[in-house]
Amino acid sequence: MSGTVTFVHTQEQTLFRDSLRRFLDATSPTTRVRQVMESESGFDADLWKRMGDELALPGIGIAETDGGAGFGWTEVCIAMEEFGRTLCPSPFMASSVLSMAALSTMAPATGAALLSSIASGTHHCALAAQELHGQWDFADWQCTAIEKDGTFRLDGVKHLVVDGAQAQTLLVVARRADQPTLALFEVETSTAGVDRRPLKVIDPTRRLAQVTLKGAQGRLLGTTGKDNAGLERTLDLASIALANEMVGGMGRLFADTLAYTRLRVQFGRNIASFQAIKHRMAELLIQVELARSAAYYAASAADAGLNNLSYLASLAKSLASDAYLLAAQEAIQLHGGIGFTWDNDTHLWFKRAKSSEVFLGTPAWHRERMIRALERSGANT
Amino acid sequence: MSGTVTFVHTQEQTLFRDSLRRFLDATSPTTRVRQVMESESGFDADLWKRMGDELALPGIGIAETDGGAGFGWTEVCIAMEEFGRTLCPSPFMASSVLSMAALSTMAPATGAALLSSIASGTHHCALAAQELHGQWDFADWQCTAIEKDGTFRLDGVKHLVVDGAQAQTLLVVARRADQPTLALFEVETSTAGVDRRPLKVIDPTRRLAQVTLKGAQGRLLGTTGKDNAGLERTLDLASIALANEMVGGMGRLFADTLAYTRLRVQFGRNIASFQAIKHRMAELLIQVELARSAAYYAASAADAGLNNLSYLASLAKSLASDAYLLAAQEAIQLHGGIGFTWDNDTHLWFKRAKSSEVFLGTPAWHRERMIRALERSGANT
Amino acid sequence: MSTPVTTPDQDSVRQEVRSWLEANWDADTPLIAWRNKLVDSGWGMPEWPEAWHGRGYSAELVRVVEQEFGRVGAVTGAKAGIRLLAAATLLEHGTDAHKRTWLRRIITGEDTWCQLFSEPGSGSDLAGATTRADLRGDEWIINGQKVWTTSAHHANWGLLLARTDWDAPKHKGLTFFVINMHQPGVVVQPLRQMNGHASFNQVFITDAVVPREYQVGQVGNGWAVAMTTLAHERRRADGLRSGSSDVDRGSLRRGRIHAEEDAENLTVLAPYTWYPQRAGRTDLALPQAVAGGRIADPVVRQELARLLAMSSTAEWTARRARAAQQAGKPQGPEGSLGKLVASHVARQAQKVHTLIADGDSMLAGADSPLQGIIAEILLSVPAVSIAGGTDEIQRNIIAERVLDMPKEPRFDDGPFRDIPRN
Amino acid sequence: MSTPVTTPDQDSVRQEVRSWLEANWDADTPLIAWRNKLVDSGWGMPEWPEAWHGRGYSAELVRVVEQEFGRVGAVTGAKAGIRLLAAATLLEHGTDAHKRTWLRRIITGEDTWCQLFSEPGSGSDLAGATTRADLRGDEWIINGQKVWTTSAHHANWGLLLARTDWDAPKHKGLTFFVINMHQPGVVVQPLRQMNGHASFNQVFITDAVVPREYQVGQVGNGWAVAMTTLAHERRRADGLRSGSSDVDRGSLRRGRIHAEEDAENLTVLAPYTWYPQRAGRTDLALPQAVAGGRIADPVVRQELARLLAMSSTAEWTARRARAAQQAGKPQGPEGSLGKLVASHVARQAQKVHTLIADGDSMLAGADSPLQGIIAEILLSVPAVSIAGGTDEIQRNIIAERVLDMPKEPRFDDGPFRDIPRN
Repeated sequence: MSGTVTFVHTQEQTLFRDSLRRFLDATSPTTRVRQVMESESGFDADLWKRMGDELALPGIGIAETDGGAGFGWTEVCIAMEEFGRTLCPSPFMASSVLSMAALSTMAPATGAALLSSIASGTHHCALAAQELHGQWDFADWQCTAIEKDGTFRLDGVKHLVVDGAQAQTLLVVARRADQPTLALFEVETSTAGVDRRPLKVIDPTRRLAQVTLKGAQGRLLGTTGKDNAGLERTLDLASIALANEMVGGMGRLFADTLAYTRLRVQFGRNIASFQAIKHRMAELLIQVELARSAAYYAASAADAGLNNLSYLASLAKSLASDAYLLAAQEAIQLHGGIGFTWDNDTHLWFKRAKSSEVFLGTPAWHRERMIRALERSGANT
Repeated sequence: MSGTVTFVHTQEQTLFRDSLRRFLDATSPTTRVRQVMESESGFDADLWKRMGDELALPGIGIAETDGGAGFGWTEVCIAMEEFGRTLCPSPFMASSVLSMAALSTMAPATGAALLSSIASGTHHCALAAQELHGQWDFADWQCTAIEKDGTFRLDGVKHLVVDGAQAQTLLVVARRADQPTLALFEVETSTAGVDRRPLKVIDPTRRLAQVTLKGAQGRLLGTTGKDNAGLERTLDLASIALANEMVGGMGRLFADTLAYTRLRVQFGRNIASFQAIKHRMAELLIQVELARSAAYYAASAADAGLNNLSYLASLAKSLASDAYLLAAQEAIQLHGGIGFTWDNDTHLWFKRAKSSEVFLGTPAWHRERMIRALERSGANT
Repeated sequence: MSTPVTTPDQDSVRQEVRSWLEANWDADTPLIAWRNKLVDSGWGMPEWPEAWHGRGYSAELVRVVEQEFGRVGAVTGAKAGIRLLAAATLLEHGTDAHKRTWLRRIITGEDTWCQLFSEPGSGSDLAGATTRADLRGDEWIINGQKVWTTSAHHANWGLLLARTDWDAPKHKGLTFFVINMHQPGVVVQPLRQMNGHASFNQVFITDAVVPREYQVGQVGNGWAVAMTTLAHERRRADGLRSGSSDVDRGSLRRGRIHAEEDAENLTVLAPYTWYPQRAGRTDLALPQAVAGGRIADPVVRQELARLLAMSSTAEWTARRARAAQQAGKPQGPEGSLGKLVASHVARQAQKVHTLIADGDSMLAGADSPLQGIIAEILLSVPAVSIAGGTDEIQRNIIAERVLDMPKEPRFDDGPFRDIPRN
Repeated sequence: MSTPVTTPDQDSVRQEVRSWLEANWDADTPLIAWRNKLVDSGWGMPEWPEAWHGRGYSAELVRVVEQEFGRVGAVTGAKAGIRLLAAATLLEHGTDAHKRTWLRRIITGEDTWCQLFSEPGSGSDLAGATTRADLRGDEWIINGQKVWTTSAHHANWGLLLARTDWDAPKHKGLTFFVINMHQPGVVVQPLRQMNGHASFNQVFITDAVVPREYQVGQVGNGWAVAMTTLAHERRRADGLRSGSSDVDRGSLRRGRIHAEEDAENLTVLAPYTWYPQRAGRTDLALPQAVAGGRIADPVVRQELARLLAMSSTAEWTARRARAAQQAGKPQGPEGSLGKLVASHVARQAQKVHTLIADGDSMLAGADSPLQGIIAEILLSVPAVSIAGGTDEIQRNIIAERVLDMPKEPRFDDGPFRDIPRN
């Protein structure tokens, strides 16, 4: 490891969180989230522009030399936590997390222009990596890139592409006939041979699409390197960011549910006074706080450059998945019937929890990845 | 399937249970169990003789033509449940369940003499099947039987042999050089080349030994048949009997713990009045009753001759393992500090629960076996 | 009317119903006409008393009748929806006038019913109802709000629980009524759920009128009457859970009367289409795991085995309870666990379906496995541990009634108007 | 006495202790003689007040002193056992006479102590103690039974909580004493546990005598004093859990004084040898899984990953709490979860060890993996969720103090003699 992990946010980081929270509370109450999630684009372009102008959010984690704010992954994760808390739909996950992570790890030089266009907030990118069935199991990915007089032609189907239908540029992971490892390509969504089909989703605050490439022209940005290290790190950074987003969501669910149990009266008493409910809230608090510790630690570890990042990222993602689902189930259960209705906000987070549980890999898949990482690092010998 | 499964015990079966329960309550209070479990033999020979004379227990499941009482596996399981309830140490598991099951499935004819000697209650048999590491994974078993001028010489190490040190006769599963499937051999413990080492156990009410065979002479009793069907069925019957024994233990733990929560006063009230404890007892009751349903169903299925017995046996064993351990953990927890002391009886059942959890295969191993059975039966096509 | 039967045996009943069907069953009779025949003959609800369109038959004899009807595909009395809960309540607590007014049209299916018990402020605590009924002359004037009311949008009549005495303790101040749903004071609004369905309604009641003769049972005795309705509801739910199908949909359904019946069911059964998904659809787990190849994943195999074990034993536990009851054995605990076990099964099923669908668990509608069935499971299971009595209430019931553990200290005795409430 | 230090910086302290050790440390000094030197110099307990054998140092400065002692392998003041809880209690609530009588010999290790709080009838409910103290002339006469008393068999002194007023409410009728354990009225019996160890004792007290001047704090104020003892006990337990080792056992331990110290520890630390097994020994899981090849089993991998995740995050959560505290941030919930999380970790660890040991989980002693360590884990983990405050009590504390949820209704106020008890 190079740097060291910290266990408390700096003054600056806390101020950043506070200002972002104020901004999102003011601009994205659930009444607004419900409007946006039913809109065609699925996000509020004006609001996204304001996030750029007022908070430099789109490039928060992008180097200043590339036009970004030059902050670390910890700051990206603080932003994710706040997005998760409010469910404010935005291009942040697709552009500033997934695409940014892929570019900075696999195409730091050739991707500079894209990075600065992302930082500017004017350009919407989407990472088209995983394919039908299975998730980030690189070996199974079939999409091919054939070089022909200087340019590449891509063929294949990319699945569960976040903002795939909204983005202007796709970052496509494809296989070159002559190369052992995978490579990253830039594909303009406007070019021929790119078919984008929006997918129906259980969580309308996160849009997905299926992208079919038929001889679509692409520009080679870079390769993932030995053992697909570039893709592994992209997955690590994305999983850590997602884990922090989930922590934001489960924290919000926990607070709202606790408040409701204090309010709701049955049998002449607040349901918060029932010991069975008190004990469950205590157990839930534990799961939430352990997941938070994992998410924060992994974010700090990314900035500190710890060499077991895959282990930590999968640890954080698997814990967050289980804790978020538990929090969402308990939230509905303790709200009772009202918690199952459309007009009550609880289901908005439940759907995000269910969707995030499997996004980038199920908890079981990440637990298996934890052990693989341990074995690679030789911790077992 | 030939017969049909029943969901309620007959009048006769209920009377049998009641009389056995009265007998065991009178003869095996825990004060007595504690004496016997610290004795050298580990069981009460006189009591075992009485069980034969007064209840015909040793041969309860053995055909009348072989000198047994000729009852079904359901009656064997009723007996096991009552043994599990009282923890009365006896040769029943080794002789009347494991050995009886092995003989009746793999050596119905050649084993007749042994079966009747078991039924008489005078003869103590032990099944020496599994070996070091892993459990009933037949493929890994190494013990060999070499035929030489008419007799067989056995070599190998058998592990976790119930009553291996007490039995007069060992039923050894071994591999014949010239045969694809395994075979069952009778080995007198008095013969040369048989080394029996008693193992230190966490549950002193169930004795185990490691048996090392060095050219020990054995008599061929039979083979396990195609796909080791005989061993599979032996494991099925043994697992079902064990599951019922575990149900007896968890039922007793549940009742004793419930009674204690009604008795114990803290903060000026019975701890049974705390809602958190009420809800946990309700959840525990569910696990106990589901395990009971599985154990009873599997026992009846064995008598009815259902063809998916392996599936049902592993289902019952895996559920019983998890429910018994939970019941034992909750029993200690709700007893508080006193439940962790030697003089309190709770740990006697905890140790039986812990030991039974892995005996004949861990719950996870049996869940995997359930699915394998489904796949074999083609339920998946 | 058929000649009164004292205690016939199964064979004679089989003979009688068989010959009656031969003489009367015609798949081209109009539905209502046929059902009126059933009412008059007592074959529509043979378990009902002879005095009220039935034959006072035991469960076994009723099964015989159902078998014979099923054998020839004969249409039975209307049974879907909550009409039978209404009938059971009226048979036990209603006056002869009540029975004359409502029972026949319940069997013929001309009337549909709904149950107005739950309120926004009283979910688990049904007896905390605050909908008020005030006597004005010979009419009760009803004001309040009810919720979770299945079929309210098409029901002719509602079973209403309302408060008539605010100074009595909460269980003593309630009265039970039958309310005509088709009147200006009753406004029904669909209640949309998180899974997109709107199978329940909210009912806003403003100065609605219930004639005094539609009061069921004594003033202040409404809780006891409601208990009858709920007991029958529970019994039916247990029956449905343990697989005994509600109505037999055999073959031989070619007549125009069957078309009429299907149309009827389309309306009456519509609110229940997602219930199987709410229960987790264990039946789909193995086929889906095999179809997608996920059966090869050891974790899927473990969780699938857990699910199959849980759901099989849930069923066997219910059958143990029934078998013990039929054998006249003392009632064990196994009979009271079904509702809570069903929640465990459903949650495990949604876990397994998520593991199997993997990333596609994010998808809904046509993009979700099985054209959205899987997504509907994932978004419906949370309701199973709430509807019809939350898991928390079930645990209280098991602990207090089955295990005889001390009751919760009460904070809601004394005059109702003084009890804290939302 | 060393010259009083006002607020020295770390360097000056490092200098001072270093030169003092150079001048005084000799590994051949007899243990007690050396420790008396530590008492006189204030280097034995630098965190204690200057007036009482200390230097009033902050935690950082104390760490500096410990580092320097560790660097040269110098023996520190006696710290093992519960002596430091006794000292902390006396420093806060004791009279000067008390401090003169007991503090020095606590540091030198000449006296050992035990804690007489728990009783058979009051486990979770410590304030329900029924051991009675009756004043007779200038002596308190003690009668009752205590349990779970570590080190009672060799302790010279006991911290005693006894009831002096049976008409006062339960928390108001207790008084705190120091009792001489070496007297006829005090009989100590070892208490055997299910894992075979006997690391606790029962203490039977019959007409034992406590001189009036050994009363600590006011009559009826015993609960407040006991709270101090328990607070320090909790703090130490948290410290131990989050890995900050108690005493530094470095190298350079070749002198005869070290032999003396080791002998001392042998007695004092004996009751604690199984505590690591009680906590689950997460550290052994991965090595054992690899050694036995069980790491190849996908189920083992899943459960092992769960365990590692749980135990790492437990540690990180404790460090978040400390870091926030050091940064002067408002106390979050993360500081109060350690005890309960430790139970989860231990249970998951025993699950994983069982999966890894497979059939050999049935074995004990020399036949069990790692010469019985695994068996000891399986038979000791059940104690972790009971000792030092059950999980149930922890959940109450978290819900009521951290989440500010309503307290349990009380059934034990009013005069103690009227409260139901075992």
